[in-house]
Amino acid sequence: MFNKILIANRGEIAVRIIRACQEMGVATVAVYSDADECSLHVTLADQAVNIGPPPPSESYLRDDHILDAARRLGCDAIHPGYGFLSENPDFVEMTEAAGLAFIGPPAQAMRVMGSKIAARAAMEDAGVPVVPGYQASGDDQDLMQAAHALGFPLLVKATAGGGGKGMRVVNDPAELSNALASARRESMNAFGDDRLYLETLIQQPHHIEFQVLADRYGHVVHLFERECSVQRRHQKIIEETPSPLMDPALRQRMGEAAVAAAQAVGYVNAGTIEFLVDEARNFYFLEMNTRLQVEHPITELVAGVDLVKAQIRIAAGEPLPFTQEELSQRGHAIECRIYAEDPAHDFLPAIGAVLQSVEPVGPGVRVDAGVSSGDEVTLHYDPMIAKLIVLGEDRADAIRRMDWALHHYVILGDVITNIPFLRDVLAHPRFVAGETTTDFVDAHFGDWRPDDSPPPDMALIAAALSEVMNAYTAPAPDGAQVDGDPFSPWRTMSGFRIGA
Amino acid sequence: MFNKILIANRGEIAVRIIRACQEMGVATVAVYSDADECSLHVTLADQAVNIGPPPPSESYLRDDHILDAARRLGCDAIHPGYGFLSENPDFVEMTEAAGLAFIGPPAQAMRVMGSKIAARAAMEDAGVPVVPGYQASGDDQDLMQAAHALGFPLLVKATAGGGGKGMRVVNDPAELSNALASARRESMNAFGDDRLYLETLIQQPHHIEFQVLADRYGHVVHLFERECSVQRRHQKIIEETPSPLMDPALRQRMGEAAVAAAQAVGYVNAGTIEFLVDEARNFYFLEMNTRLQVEHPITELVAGVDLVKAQIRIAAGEPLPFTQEELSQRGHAIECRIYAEDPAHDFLPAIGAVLQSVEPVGPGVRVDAGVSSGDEVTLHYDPMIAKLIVLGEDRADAIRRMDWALHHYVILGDVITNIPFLRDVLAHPRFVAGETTTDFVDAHFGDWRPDDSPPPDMALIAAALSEVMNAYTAPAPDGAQVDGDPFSPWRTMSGFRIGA
Amino acid sequence: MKRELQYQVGDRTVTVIVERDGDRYRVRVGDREHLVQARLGDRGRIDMGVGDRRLRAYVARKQDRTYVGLDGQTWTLTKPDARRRRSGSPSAVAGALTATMPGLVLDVLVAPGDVVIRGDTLVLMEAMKMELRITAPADGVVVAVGCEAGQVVERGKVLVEIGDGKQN
Amino acid sequence: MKRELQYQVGDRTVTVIVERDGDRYRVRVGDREHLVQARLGDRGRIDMGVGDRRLRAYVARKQDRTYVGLDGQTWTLTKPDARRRRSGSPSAVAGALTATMPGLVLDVLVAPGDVVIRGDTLVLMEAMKMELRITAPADGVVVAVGCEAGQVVERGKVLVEIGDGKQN
Repeated sequence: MFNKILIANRGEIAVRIIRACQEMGVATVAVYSDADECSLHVTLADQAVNIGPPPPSESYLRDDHILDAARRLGCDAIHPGYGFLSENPDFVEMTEAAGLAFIGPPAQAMRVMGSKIAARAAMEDAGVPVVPGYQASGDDQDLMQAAHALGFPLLVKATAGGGGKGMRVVNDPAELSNALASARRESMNAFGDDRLYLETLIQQPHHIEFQVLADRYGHVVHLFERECSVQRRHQKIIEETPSPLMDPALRQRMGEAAVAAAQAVGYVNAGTIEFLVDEARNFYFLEMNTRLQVEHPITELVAGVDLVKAQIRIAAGEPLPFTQEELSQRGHAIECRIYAEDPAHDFLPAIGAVLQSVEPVGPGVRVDAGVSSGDEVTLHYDPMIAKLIVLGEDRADAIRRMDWALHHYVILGDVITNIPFLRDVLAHPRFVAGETTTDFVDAHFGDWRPDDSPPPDMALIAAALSEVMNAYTAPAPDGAQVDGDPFSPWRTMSGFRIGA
Repeated sequence: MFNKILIANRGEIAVRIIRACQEMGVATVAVYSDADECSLHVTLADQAVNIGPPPPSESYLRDDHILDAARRLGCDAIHPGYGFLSENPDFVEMTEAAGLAFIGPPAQAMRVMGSKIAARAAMEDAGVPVVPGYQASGDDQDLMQAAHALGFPLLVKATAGGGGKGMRVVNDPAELSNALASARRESMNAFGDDRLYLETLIQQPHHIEFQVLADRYGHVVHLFERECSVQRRHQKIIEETPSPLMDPALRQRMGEAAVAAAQAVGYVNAGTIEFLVDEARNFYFLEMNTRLQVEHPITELVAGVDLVKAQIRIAAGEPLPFTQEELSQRGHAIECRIYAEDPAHDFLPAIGAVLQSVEPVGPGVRVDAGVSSGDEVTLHYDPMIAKLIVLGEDRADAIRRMDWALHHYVILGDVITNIPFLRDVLAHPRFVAGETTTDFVDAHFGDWRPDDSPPPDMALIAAALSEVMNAYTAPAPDGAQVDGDPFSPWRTMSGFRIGA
Repeated sequence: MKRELQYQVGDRTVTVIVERDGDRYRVRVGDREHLVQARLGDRGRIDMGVGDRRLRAYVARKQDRTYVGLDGQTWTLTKPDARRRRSGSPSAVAGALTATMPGLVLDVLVAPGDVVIRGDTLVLMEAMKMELRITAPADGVVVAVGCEAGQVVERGKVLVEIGDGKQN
Repeated sequence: MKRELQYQVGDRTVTVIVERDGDRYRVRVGDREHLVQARLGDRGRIDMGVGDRRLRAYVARKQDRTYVGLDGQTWTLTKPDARRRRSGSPSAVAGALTATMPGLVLDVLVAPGDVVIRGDTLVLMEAMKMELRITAPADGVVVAVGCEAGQVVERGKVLVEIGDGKQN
């Protein structure tokens, strides 16, 4: 086992990884930008190193600063978390060249899966179904011929693309020529590369992914699926497992495909195979995320496996402690991502200070938070405040528990949160029925507006009494006590008496 | 399902029950004594009724006040929690006579199990092993004859007894006569009843209990065992499941005995059969707790069943939703009871104000707390501050996770807590080996003393900086702002800068 | 003791009058009166009792804004009197909005002289692969605009200046 | 700015000297000096940085006692100066310890004139099926004892009175 691990990340995922290390008796080094000097992950770690100014390009993406820190403080491994350097094969090679272990897959597996074209080819070779498409040539004439063979609607995609850039939906042959031209322009502008390919458009798909774990000795297992169809701006906001769409036969076929996908690229460590599933329950490989996934906690709760500890043990050379047959799903888990964003205005980030954050606590509720009271949600990083995760006995129980938890999550300050929006999504008949496809939010919540009814009297009374009672008991500036103890967390003006 | 449930309890268990009701969409009524006016359970409930002064005999034991409140506010059921009225069969009958459902067993089953003698007889009839003993006659002469037949060491017990009163260990025949006389005196003083009986003394037993659930239709299942051998003053402080002693064969035999015990008395709802297990792995019925158990959460985590929701559903007439075969154990759960008590002084309550309570949060950690910042632990009630519960992948993982959680549980104030003691128990080789018997704490921690090494410089620095920085930023009494915003949770004097 | 407080809720001003009455507070909200028991806790918590009902609210304040969380909802209340006070003091105007990180200006939605309400979007930016709205932190009038669509701005660049609408 | 603070730790008095040094604090504890960055948070939290190390402590204060939680341990520090100040004021002595609930006195361990240290057990009681220790809330001298072993006492009964040892 490792002696000391550097966590090359920030926020909730850095906290999550530090915790796992502490429970395993492994020392930790945090890195932080100027913006994160007082963050939870920095104070929880045994040591912490400043690696630069707030912009990621000057700190969390500075592989040189991070490797320097790891060497200087005697680390023997680096955990990249998700985002930042986690899917950068060059960083994997730099880490290994420096004599440190990278807690993630080999650079080569990462490279193959990082290329849309190479990944498609590897999957086809391994017998994993991919979305029907055409990529043999980038020539417009060839593409137009292939398009007619594929049929419409279809997708034009940039070979170098990502984040929806250089992507066009083509519903009708007449639109094709323009779509190719504008996709090429956009891709050239964005990536300096105007190569394109075609894919059949899977309409109203479910986005379902499978978690895999692979050790160094060729053992690969899957830890079942996650249903991630509730998305906005192509980003997941609610994930759950098991998927309401799944049946045992489909689960077995998709699980086997996921394992085959990982084996095809010599994968080691934790990874996620994303699939699209169409109305006829055909599934297609979409991509592989070669790292820990944001939504990994729901799998942990339903499969009873700690994925971060598993990652660390695998990287330290331990074999998988279970076989596929020993794994099982129990209960139903849901994750809601709590964002500082405005669902009524296209989910744009709505950043600012979080004056007070009171997280729900209780049986079956887990909060992986990156922001706490007094913190600022800034433009520098992802505006996710926390992941709220519940485990219930079944899906209906988990939905009610999540609603309870959202109801009791108090976030006060300049930020706008998506909590009211999430509650409305959970209550939607299609969500309750488990019939969510990736267009669900756009189709049903495009014109969502928050309840703007005026505050009830008790809210105004709370504001007024809080002001009156606080003013009455505030300490004098020289520290003398006006009323009781200014350092007491409690200042009482009016005790309760028998109310009957 | 019920419309509105009155919770006839306080503290963490009242909060736990209210939560379950909220998730099930059932309205709740809390009751409270003058001492609990601002407690969490009171503000969480939809309605709350004051039922009297702090002493339980004047409030939480006032069945008349409680039933009045239930009727007045239109409740259709009462959940008694544990302690207080939960094992009082007269209260069950009063509740049912008032037309309300009692969320617990029938009065008759409670009565049988509430009598040591009747319970022993019922268990013998049902073929459930009981501790060998003699109760046929209370006559000294008969008892002495029976004692010689049973052999030594043995236990003299008061028929009316409880809490160790009227109980004597007799190691040698020569001690017997004196033991009988003094036990009679003590029992007469304590209970107004001097009847005695004899039991073989099971030496160094494991205390292992089985959780059962029974519906109204004769279905009874067990939800496996809890190992509760770590006790002080005859009270459990650490519980875990699975028991390190258990093997599948013993588990099956004890589970069947537990189900038989419940069936023998026509039991309905959740209950716990307590057994002693001797060195030779023989097990003996000790007693049945006819209510929810303090340590029920560890079973919930390992069996994946919400016991409070199950209780409510059973009381509402629903059948059990699972069979014995569908239940399974996964992972390992441990509960530590956090008490305001002094382990260095015979675990006597060490009550007072809790100025600040910062509970550990993270994956696999559950805190069922009855006391929070600003609360007072008083003499009126049990000095338990919280139940700290963890779920790990296996026993070693759960122990490390519990140590992490205890390490990160900050309780500041006049109370003395048993947290340092609990950490030392978890680290003891016999605990680590799973070899705890009921004499474990007495035998190995009788002379336990807390670490009294002086505080490290950083603790003194924290105290000093906190004082200096708070004084500098305190608001003026008229509400004018001296430095920044007095209502901000953050007052900064010295920002961090790049520390490298 | 009797205190009168005013809160701006949308375009409505609500007056709340608080008076001690033994161990309770008599609180008038508009023409409704409530007899309330109350206790402050940590983290901005306030526990209240009105007859049988018990409520737990959370309150935070920052400058002239009060944030209330109650029963699963949150509200932002502003103080009309604070705004009046502030209008006499030019130093207290909302001031300049600067780019907190480098980025691309996608659109500028206001021009000098525009009256803006707190929360209005002034500028759309793209930075860190996200689209960002720069919104008015308070009601006021746009005094100057320091950027234009398509421009790449450095950190610290003044995007929009807002004044309180008074001629100083 | 330079502040000197004293804490009583057991029978030892420790002097802590705090001085601003740019954006840090220079803190001397006895003859050791530390350069510390610090920030206060909510719930009594203080985040500190010393070189590579980062620490999160919690501090609460009540009267002359300071409670510190750090790295899984807690300490209670008292202020020697606060005690000195208080000794001039007879109203500030520890005063009377009363029974907070009815119970049976099992044993009385002190007599008038006894010098007691904070935490010393004065009376053992049984109430609510539990044995309870009544302990000295501060250092002082027993002025009077109001109960005896075997006695059943009512709520509010004065069990022991403690003075500060000065003749007033």
